[in-house]
Amino acid sequence: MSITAGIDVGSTYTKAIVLEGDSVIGMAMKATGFKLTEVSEAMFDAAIADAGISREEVQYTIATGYGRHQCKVKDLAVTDLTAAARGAHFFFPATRTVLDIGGQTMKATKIDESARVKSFRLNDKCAAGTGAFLEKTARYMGFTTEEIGGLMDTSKEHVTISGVCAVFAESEVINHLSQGTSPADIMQGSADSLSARSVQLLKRVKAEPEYTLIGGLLRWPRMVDTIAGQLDAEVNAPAGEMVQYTGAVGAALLGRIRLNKLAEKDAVEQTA
Amino acid sequence: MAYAAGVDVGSTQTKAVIIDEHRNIVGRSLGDTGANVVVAAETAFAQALADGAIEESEVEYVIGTGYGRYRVTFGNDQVTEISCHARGAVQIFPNTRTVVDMGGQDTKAIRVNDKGEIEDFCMNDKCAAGTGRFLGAAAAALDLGLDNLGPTALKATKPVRISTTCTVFAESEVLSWLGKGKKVEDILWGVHQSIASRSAALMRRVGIEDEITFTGGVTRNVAMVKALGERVDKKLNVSEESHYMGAMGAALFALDRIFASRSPAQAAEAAR
Amino acid sequence: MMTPVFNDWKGKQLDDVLLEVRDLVEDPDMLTAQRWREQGGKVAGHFQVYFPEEIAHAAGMLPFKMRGAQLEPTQADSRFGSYLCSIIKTSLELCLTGRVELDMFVTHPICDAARNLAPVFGRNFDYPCQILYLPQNPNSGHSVQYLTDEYGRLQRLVEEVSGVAVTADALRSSIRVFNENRRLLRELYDIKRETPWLIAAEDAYALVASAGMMPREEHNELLAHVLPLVRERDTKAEDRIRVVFEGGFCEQPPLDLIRMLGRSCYLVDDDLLIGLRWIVDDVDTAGDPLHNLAYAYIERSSYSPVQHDLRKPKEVMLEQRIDRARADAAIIAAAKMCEPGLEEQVAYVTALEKRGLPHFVSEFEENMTSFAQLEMQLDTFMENLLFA
Amino acid sequence: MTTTEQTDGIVGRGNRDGAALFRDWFAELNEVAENGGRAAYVFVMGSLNEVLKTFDLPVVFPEINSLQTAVRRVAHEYLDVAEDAGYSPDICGYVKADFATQIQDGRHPMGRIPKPALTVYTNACNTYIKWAEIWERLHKIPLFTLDVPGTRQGGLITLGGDVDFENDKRYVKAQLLELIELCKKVTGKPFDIDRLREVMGFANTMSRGWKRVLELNAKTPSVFNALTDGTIYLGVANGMRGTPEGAKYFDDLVEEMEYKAANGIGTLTDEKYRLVFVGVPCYPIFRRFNELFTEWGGTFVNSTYLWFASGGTNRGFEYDLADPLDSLAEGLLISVRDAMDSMFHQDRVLNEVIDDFGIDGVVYHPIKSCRTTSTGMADSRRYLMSQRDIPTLFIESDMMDRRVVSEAQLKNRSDAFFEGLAARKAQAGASAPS
Repeated sequence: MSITAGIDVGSTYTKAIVLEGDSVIGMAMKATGFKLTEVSEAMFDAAIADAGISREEVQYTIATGYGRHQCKVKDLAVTDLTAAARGAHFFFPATRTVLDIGGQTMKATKIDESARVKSFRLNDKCAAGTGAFLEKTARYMGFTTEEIGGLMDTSKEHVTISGVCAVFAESEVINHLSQGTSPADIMQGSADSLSARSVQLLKRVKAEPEYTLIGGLLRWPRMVDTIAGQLDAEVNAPAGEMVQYTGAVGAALLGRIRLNKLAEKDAVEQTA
Repeated sequence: MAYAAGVDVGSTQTKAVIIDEHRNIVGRSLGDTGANVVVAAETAFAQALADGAIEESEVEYVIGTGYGRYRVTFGNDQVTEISCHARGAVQIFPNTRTVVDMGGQDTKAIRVNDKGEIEDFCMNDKCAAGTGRFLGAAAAALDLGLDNLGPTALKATKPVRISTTCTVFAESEVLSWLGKGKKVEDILWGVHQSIASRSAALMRRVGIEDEITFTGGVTRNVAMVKALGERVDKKLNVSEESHYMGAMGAALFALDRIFASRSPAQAAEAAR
Repeated sequence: MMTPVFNDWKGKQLDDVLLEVRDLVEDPDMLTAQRWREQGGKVAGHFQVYFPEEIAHAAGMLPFKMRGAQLEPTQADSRFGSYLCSIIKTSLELCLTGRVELDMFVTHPICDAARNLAPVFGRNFDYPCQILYLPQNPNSGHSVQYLTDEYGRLQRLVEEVSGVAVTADALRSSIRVFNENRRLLRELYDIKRETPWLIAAEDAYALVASAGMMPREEHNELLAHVLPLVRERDTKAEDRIRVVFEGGFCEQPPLDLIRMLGRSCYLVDDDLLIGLRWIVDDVDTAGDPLHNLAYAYIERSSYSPVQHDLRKPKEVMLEQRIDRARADAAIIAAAKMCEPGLEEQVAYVTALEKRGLPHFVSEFEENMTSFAQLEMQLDTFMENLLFA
Repeated sequence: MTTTEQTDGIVGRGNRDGAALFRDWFAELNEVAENGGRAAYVFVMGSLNEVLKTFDLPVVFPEINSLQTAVRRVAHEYLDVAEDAGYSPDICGYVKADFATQIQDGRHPMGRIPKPALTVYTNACNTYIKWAEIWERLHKIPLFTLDVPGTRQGGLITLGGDVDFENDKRYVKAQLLELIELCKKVTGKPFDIDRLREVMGFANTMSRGWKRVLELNAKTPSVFNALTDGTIYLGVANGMRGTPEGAKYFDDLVEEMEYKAANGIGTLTDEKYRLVFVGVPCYPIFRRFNELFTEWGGTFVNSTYLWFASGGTNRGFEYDLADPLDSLAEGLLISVRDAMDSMFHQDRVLNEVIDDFGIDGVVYHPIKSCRTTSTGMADSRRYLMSQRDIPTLFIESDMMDRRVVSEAQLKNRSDAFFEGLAARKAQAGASAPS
């Protein structure tokens, strides 16, 4: 069975996956930092170690994410969108729309039945529509990124955070805090605001079901529920950590396709 | 001896200053604003009192300023930080005609006349692009202390051009330049120039006249002072008290109120 | 007789000629206008999109296209608010910083931001700063007559500024020079459409843009030299997708962005600097030249989101452009804060979706330095088209 | 001072009657829509109501519909619908709110809006053209651009008899005749020049009245608030233009304002600062926005909005009914040009207003939605301040989009502005001879 790897060098985290056939046999994740070449190689090695195999056993490696070109251990680079489409299709084969919310971008992609990208739309305005918006809000209230999910879970009342500018939103947060609003409700308010933006992006690509949500921000179930509620539709999200690894999984899957193509080519050449 | 106090509740930090009737600073404090604005203001005031070993009852008038000025619940009145920065700057540099203050979420340019009255002012409206916050984000991205930013930037030889306007994305822009192999100092100087350029545009909007006084915590950053000075082609006044300029201005206004409530003879006597 | 303002390319190899042209176009110091003035020449600055340059040319002035520049508009920023495109700021910056010195400035009622430039320039400079009211009702039976009259008014202004009386014959001979230029530019676009591997996207762009910076006789000479050499090139055609870029009618994307696009695909047609190619055929030289120019503007012209003509629904025109270039895909871009460009995107997308033509929608800014987002979108495009 | 009882009935009549006329107008439109009828779509700058009323076409002002969604605090719902369809957050909010109304079958907080039968617009705002193109695509209706060439250069205002003016007028008149042909085709009705005369007569009364109302606000205290009350009067000036109801309304309004002026009845108990407003108001927090000024004793006594959004009636131009078509062309040229000038060259007019109205400060309000009114504002302000010693306030927000309206920011700036005004007043008081 073929062994391929996918490395997703994202703006916040770098994720690596090793696939044997359709099974994930190794994975690793770490904050990206600014040494993209080093971190991508380190995660590659960590995932291999996790799989208990050697570098030589990996037959094809595809890098994706914003740092994909800096990754030196790859055979090929593909964009986040192409990789995410494959990954989402792998987990939920009926996926027609992928929403990927990461630390710095938000992407809505429409795909066809064979996971090819048909159209897409990115949020490129400013940080107001990205994960950074939630992180800023959390950090400002003295919470870490990891605590965001727990906070949202305890929210009881609805508050509105308009948030055109992530920095300006802080003064809104001060306002709410000093009026006695709980940090949980503010956190959920920010999530609502972000979620509204994501739903708008989905509408802009004229999204169709099934919807699959991926990306670091979706690791909190409440975030998935918030978007599903605003979209008023059923949504998929890969279970557990896989929601963050979807791009890497997609890259590894694409690696297998490439490997098969090369094998066919070899076979043709040998018979010729 | 009566005392007057000013409490400046900014978006990131809260400052308090207590002055005597001769306008000397006798107590001061500085702390993070944090989640509870009312408490931040109270704490700052209490610490300034402690710093000057002054009893609260000795302080005759308190003015709140900054974004949280209406939350200085123990204050007698509120004045905007725009008026306060101008007042403080003119007190320390009497020939000041243009004041530029770089704060957490806004940059203010203020033109004052020879009597120290505000003739015109402008602030960034749309988003926090180009404010002091940009520096904080860059520092975080480079894992440098705020104090090291300036000296490092001054070592630049080939500055890069930073075109990102979103403060939150400053981080990723900085990282991507690092990824392209640019030197930290060259990137940092680019960041400083980008902020200086935006601040200079605001200053030009109100009109740049001799002398210019630069206020706010960012003034401790030598590179920022240099970049802004170069951009407007003028030398900038920077006071040791820059950080406290808003609170100082508020305290001065408070002192005016104390004098105004007394007979003219008393006031003249006290002011001597 | 004035000496040429752009000699740097003469006697050089094709690649070096193109390098010189790219340098000229990217340089915010706008050296050709400076050289023209140093010889005592007068400069008529005209803002995007279209301007009847023949009229200024016939008075011996240099019609200079104001298309912004890649510079930080530190001074101009203080004259404008937040929600505005970049080109209006950098165009003003060029003049405020003395990089470009004009003798007159003309803008057009193409959009709400651009026509405000006449009063803004007027408050900042002493020379005449005007709006040339190109008709927005080209479907009126009176519009050609109106435009002829308006051109007559422009001619009087040009005469006043230049001190040269413009004769009908002078105007006719200017029209001939510009007809030749239009012919050469059409030839350049034929090359882009038919044999795109022969010329890099950024080189083709720079060749067009340089037209707005020098006397047209000089530009004709440049193109007449370059085009045959380009045709003779021995470059291999690659397996790349053919793309039309739409959205560059006013503010211009940086040359680096065009280079980036051209590296991954063939940019077979576009609306970049459409004003220089606005008139799609020769302008008649017999008869009243002002009338002929007005007639050509209305009857023999291209399209853009800022000119309204009931006979030219923009999405239909785009589809024609795509068909003519046999394009596989389209990039629908708009400059940030460009109201007409952004509004048109919806109609473009609807039309392209209907015919199933791959496309993506994007925004650009002349000052942008990072193209990672755009590159990612383009690559996704390619990956999904080529690998299927 | 008169007592409240005596002033009852006349004081505040303009606001009451204006609101009633507005309700009636929308009720009428609702009825047209419910019956499947169609209307002419027009804009405030050069509405051409004179021609359309001659053909008895119901008239819809999409600008007014859109601003109503903001005042009624539902604009964001409409903006969302349009942005979902692909319209950018950065474009005109009026366009987006109307687009949303169109694709939701005319649903509007004031009743149903009928679909267009045709649309007529000038180039006074270029976005009008892009807007009309949207309807052309949605409804496949005829568009008519009435192209009105504006002032070519600051200070170069041409008048009748001037060769350039006459060229422009010929163009406008030729287009008017083409518009009349189009109206004949769309309505199937003949053109009745006497009916046109009648409509133009009513329009004359309204222009005369509006000019007088504006002049009367030079009195201290000011007789109406140019930001709040003025917007109601504007609605009538536009919606009822060329109608007997509109003419009566303005006759009454003049009476009310004359009465208030004669009796010293102002809008604030203590009018401390007289301000002039430049731009389009902040509708998403309309009342609060006004309070930012009134709570400091500031009132708006004039506004460029009342000029450019009044269909040019601020100039008081009166048509010559002996030669209606020629005079209509001239009036359009003059009034639309004046509307454009009040945005492009406002510094010239503001100079006069500052003197005539005893202005203490100028408030500039550039907005995200409108580049027509906002592009030149920063420069024009700069220029005015280089000529005059007058405090100004420059605040950016929007007329529709509450996402870019930050009340805390606005208050911070308006407070600082008044602190400056107060200091200046104190200084002036101290240095005045006692």
